[in-house]
Amino acid sequence: DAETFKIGLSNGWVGSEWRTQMIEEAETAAKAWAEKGVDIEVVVQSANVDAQGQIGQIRNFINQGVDAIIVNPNSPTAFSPIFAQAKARGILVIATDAEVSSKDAIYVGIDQKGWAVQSAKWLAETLGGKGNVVTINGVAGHPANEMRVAGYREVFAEFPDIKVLNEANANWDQAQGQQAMQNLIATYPDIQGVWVQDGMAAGAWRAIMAAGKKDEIAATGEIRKDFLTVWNDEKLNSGASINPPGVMASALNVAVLKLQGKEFKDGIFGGVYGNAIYIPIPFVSNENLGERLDETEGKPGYWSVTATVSPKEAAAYFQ
Amino acid sequence: MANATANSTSSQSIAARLLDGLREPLALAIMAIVVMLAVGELLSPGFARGDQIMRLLTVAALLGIAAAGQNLVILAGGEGIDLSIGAMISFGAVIAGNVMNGNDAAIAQAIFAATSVTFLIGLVNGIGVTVVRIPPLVMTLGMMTVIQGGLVVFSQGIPSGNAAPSLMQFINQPALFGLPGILFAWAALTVVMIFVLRRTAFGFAIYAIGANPRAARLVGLPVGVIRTLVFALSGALGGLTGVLVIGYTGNSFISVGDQYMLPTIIAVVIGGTSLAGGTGGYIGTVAGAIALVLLQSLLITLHLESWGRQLIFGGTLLLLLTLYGRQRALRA
Amino acid sequence: MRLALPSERPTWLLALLTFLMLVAVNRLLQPGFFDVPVMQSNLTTFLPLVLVAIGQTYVVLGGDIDLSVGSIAALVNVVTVSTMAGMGGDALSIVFGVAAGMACAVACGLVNGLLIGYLRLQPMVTTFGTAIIFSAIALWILPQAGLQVPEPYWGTYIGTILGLPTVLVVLLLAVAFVLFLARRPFQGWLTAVGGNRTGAFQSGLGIERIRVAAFALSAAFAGIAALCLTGETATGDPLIGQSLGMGSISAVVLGGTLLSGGIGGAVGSIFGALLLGMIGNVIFFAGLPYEYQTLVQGLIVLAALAGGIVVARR
Amino acid sequence: MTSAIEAFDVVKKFGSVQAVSNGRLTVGQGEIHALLGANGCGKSTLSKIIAGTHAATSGTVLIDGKPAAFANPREAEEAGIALFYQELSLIPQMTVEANVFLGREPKNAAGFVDREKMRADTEALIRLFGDAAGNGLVPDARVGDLPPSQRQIVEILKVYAKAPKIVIMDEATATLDGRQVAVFFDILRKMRDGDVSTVFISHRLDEVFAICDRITVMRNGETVAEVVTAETTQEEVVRLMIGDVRRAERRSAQAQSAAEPILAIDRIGGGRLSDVSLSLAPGEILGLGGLQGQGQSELLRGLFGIKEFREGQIRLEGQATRIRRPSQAVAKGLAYISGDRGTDAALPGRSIFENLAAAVLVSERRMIVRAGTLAPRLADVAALLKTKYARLSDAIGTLSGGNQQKVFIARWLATNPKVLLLDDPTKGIDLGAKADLFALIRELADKGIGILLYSSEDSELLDNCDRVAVFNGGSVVTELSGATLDTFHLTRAAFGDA
Ligand SMILES: Nc1ncnc2c1ncn2[C@@H]1O[C@H](COP(=O)(O)OP(=O)(O)OP(=O)(O)O)[C@@H](O)[C@H]1O
Ligand SMILES: Nc1ncnc2c1ncn2[C@@H]1O[C@H](COP(=O)(O)OP(=O)(O)OP(=O)(O)O)[C@@H](O)[C@H]1O
Ligand SMILES: [Mg+2]
Ligand SMILES: [Mg+2]
Repeated sequence: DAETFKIGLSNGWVGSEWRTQMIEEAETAAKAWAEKGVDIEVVVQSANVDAQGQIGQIRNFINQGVDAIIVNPNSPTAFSPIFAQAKARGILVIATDAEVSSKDAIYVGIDQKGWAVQSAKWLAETLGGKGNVVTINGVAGHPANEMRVAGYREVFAEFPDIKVLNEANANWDQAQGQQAMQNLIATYPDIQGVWVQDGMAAGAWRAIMAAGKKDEIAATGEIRKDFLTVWNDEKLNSGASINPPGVMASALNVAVLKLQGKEFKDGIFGGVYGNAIYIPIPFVSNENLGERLDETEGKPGYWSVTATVSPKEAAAYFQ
Repeated sequence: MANATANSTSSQSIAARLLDGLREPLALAIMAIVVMLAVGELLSPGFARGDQIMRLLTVAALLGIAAAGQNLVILAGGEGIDLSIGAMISFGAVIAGNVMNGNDAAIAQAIFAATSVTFLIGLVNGIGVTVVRIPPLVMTLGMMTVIQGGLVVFSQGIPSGNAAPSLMQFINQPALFGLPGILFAWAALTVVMIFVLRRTAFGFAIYAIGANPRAARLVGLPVGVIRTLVFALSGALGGLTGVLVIGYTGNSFISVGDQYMLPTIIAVVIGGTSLAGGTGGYIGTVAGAIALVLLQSLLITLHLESWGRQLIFGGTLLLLLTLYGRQRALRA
Repeated sequence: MRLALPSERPTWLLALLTFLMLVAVNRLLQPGFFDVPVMQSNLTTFLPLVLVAIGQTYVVLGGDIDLSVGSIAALVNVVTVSTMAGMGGDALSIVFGVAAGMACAVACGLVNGLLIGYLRLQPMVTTFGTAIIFSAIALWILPQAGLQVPEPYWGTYIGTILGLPTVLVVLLLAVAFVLFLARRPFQGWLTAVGGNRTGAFQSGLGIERIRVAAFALSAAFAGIAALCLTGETATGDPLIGQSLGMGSISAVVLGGTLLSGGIGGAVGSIFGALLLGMIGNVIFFAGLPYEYQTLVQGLIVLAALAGGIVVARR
Repeated sequence: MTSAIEAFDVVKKFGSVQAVSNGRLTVGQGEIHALLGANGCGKSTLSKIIAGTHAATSGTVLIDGKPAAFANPREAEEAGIALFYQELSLIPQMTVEANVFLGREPKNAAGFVDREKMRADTEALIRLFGDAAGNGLVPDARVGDLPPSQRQIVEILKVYAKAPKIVIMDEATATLDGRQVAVFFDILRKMRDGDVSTVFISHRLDEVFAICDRITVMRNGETVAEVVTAETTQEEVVRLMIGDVRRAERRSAQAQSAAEPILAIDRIGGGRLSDVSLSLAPGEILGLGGLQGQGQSELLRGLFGIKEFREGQIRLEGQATRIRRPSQAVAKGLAYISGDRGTDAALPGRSIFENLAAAVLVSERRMIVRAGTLAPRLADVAALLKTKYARLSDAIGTLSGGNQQKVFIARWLATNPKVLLLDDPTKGIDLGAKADLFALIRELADKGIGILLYSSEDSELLDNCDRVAVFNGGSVVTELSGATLDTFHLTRAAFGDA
């Protein structure tokens, strides 16, 4: 007879389509397990909450008696006590998208620092190792943001001729990214490179194009269909690390295997807190843009190019 | 005709008036604008360049148009405030994006759809406040959550579309005298707002209701209707801003308007409109919106840690408040 | 002439009834609701908002509003955790950490109070401005989340004191304080200041001091809430507590306190905060699809407000 | 012996407005001293300076011979000074007892408010007024639920509860009826026997001559005279205050009775009212008499649609009419002037022009406000009442209480109403303006307007009305006109043995 697992998905921010896609893909991945004879009941909590509110979400999962909890956490450190309580009840806890410090949880997702390193490297190399660069970041103090900042700083430090003129914060808001870019262009007439995160890249590029500088500036991009289309049509000089919304689905696939009783391979964990399984970070470049755009055929404009660690690929993490 | 009297004013009273004038919110906001431009130009040459100022004005126009609705709600008093305006903008943007979907011919429909839906939502706000008598702060806060939730439901499976090219041109490209169309639209809105507030019975009623709703009712003004209408107008202006925002950003996303919620209130307040209602006006709000956008961009151009920028931002706000946002002294 | 005033029934009765109704619904949906660990865990979730809402009530009662409580909580959390970590994490460091956090909270409250009470700045925009400043300081002290809280501290918080769950002890102490203050002249003065500020001044009340005291109280409760958050999360996080500002105001209004001041009390706010927490629970256990969760949450809050106000007017 | 209060050379400026230019006041120990003057002459301002509510721009105040410049009302209170505020200092949400003891709550050993003691003490204070306090004035009633007269009594009790050595009563009798005034005077006398010094401000000269020892008269911010009551006459004092006064002539009811009533009320009931029927002819001034709070105001407010009647019928110019809200009343040509200007009329923070124009804009259904044409017209109406203001664009709050009231009256006169509902309209208005107002009202009546007048002052009714309907317990007990229209009949009817 069929195995049955109950998995709770916790999301603490509903302000972006990326998060919606993340949950949808996880739900789809859960359904796909039925073919393998595994029944997975997914329970979702998704709302705008702060870290404490999200702890409340996790408490509800614990009180309901789920088998595993997958969480896109609002804080890297605040969940340690609640994860300890979950583990004490025999619940498997997996964080995704942002690493957590808890030793009672594992992380399945991309290396945010590596994500930044990859695109910063692209930028530095595109600029031929020298030039004036500005960066536009997300929310100051947010863990993912801080890791990414550390990543690009490390890369640019290796190139003595790359000068970081300014680092702005635009709170992961596309319009604010556009405004920030406008101001930066006005203040620094001689910018060659822009390193900008996520959806803010679309805004930054809009400002670059409005200033008539799209041929002089190379800037990182993002992964929504809308932007890829512009990138393609306007022949932008861009490159984008992919943080796939499929991360939660990947985490779910790992979770099911673990719930089925498999054991992780030795030495598989790494990361900042030694509890992370990093999944591959695909890259969109001027070269493979066409293929990536083909993938988005028939999808809505806000759809992000994605990737998921399939159950078969996930099995490689286990003994 | 008025020259005779004006000329007879003594020089001393002109100085006194000048000093009085400087305490006016509008004068202060303008002074703040000039000071910030000077500081910006000093710190990073090019900050006060014409095209840069024009782009800042474009951003200020988005804020200013949204703040017009907020201004009406706050003027009408009764603790009037519209915290749902950010969500209205997001909703307006998503609706407009879906309706026009990159198609110039559908711009009018998009504006109509976005403003009429947000008008209706604003109407619900107004009815909640006047008929059910929920305090505006919590009514609109609740509505904000409802709209955000509604957007999550709504955006499901429906492609959120793109701005039409002409709309984007209207906002981002120079049209006349090197200024983009949106600035003319904002100027027109400013004229309409000032006319409505100063010269029409409706504007008069807004002030009267804000000053003393009971007295307003006793002279026969339909207090509830006007207050409801003011919320509905705020919704519609939010929706209109949403249409413009999608023209600015090119495509819509569900949190596109969130960042406008508190700035609209700040623009209104540093523009000299009292949160208690009944006093203030729109010119101040225009200056307030410009000052606020200017401050934000000045901070971006400063090479500072994020906390340093926040510190300066908060400190400047308090400074502006200290200059003229003070409440009446109890002891004269 | 009679002024239109709300009824004279205790303003919190409705919040209590709605809360009890939600408890009943939750019990139907979740059979284990009354188990001690479940109750304790729910209380742990609700407690910070309850505390902040209590403090917010005093500010609102005096005719003001405090949007900075969330940032104060974040700052206190960061200060407390940094002090504890900086002093090595022993028992003494815990005492100092708590003391430093509370001192910082009261200092924030005094800043708010001085700006608003003495300089007479507009409260809503002022506390919004100070909130930005407090956040900036928190970010300066601890640029990103981290640092460990000593085990004895958070262990005690999620555990028990004298056989009672610590969260329950904190709640009971808070309730005792609320009842204590309600019997002191101070609460009447606050009511007067919120009800008719000119009249209160002419009656010889020291308006400035009373308003400062209210802001200090509000900040102190935000500080205690931060200490609870610190126990719950066992870490420092400069972005924590952001939802407490608006949440506490909703709780205060749901609890029957007039936002314009002069009517209400902290008992209602306690029920208001518990009620808000329960809404999230009920939505979860009702098994609502996730896309609808935010929408339904907003609708229930509006319905509770509308229902409460309509019934109160009968 | 030193004086209780000695103030001289007092100057007070509000921005550019000179409220008091040369204030002087000397009050002896245990004296009841009247402070008189036209609206806006600076009585309240001088009082507030003495009581620490305002800071003088310059000048000297001595209390018991010692220099006193109080930083706030609390300091003044500690020096034994209590002020009855013309605009009241009560907190509407709070109970009578909490208001009376606000800031000086009795406490028990634990530091908690001693509610029992507070209640008992408040009850004892209320008993001072005996029956005159009226129903409903109990320690735990909320002040906002009380009618104006009872709120005024609470403010008096609040002053009294401070056991002050010096009291200033700023128009404390403005809404009290004759019986309440009598009790109040007993209290004042008792305080005088206890060597309390009193400053008594009132626009009712009868009261002043009944109780005050000496009189200080102010005019335009300046103290112009100090006289001993026993050595002067009312005419003399009036002349000191304002010069000459117009007298309104009363016409006995005659010709009007033939005409069709402009307003007919048939068996109105609901609230406090039961079975009230009245008819008002065009050109008639019909008074509503009786003790305070017998339903007179309720009738006027109901007619204006502020609160709907439960039963009965109203006919306007012969047409059966229902009025559910003020906007309908305005549309039908009614105007309502309330004496409670702070809550019912003022648009604070707005200009005098806006305050004047409010009713006209609504009644004339204007969409566009043309200040150019409207302002002169409104200024003319305001001038009819001798309203004192600098510029129409100044804020309403810069006017004295009385001048504000004139603005709110002018607001309605400008609408050319058919029926004028006057609800104690002269509260706080000085003698001269009052005479002007009644002369004007008579002129309006002569043009065919119907006027219903309620006043808390019997003499206003007797001097100005053609008929007076006397109310008791929500019903009309009798109508007085012609020969029966005198103090004797009115008092007798009011107390219910008509
Ligand atoms: N609902 C009530 N509850 C308690 N007391 C009441 C109530 N209604 C009226 N009274 C009392 O009855 C008295 C007369 O009230 P009524 O409404 O008849 O007078 P009014 O002339 O309309 O009053 P006002 O002085 O407000 O103009 C007042 O002393 C009031 O306290
Ligand atoms: N807060 C204020 N701001 C500006 N002007 C004021 C203020 N209070 C009073 N005034 C002005 O001061 C003058 C004196 O006013 P005050 O209230 O003392 O008069 P009053 O003698 O008490 O009159 P009334 O008999 O009408 O009560 C008036 O011209 C008034 O307009
Ligand atoms: Mg006066
Ligand atoms: Mg009455």
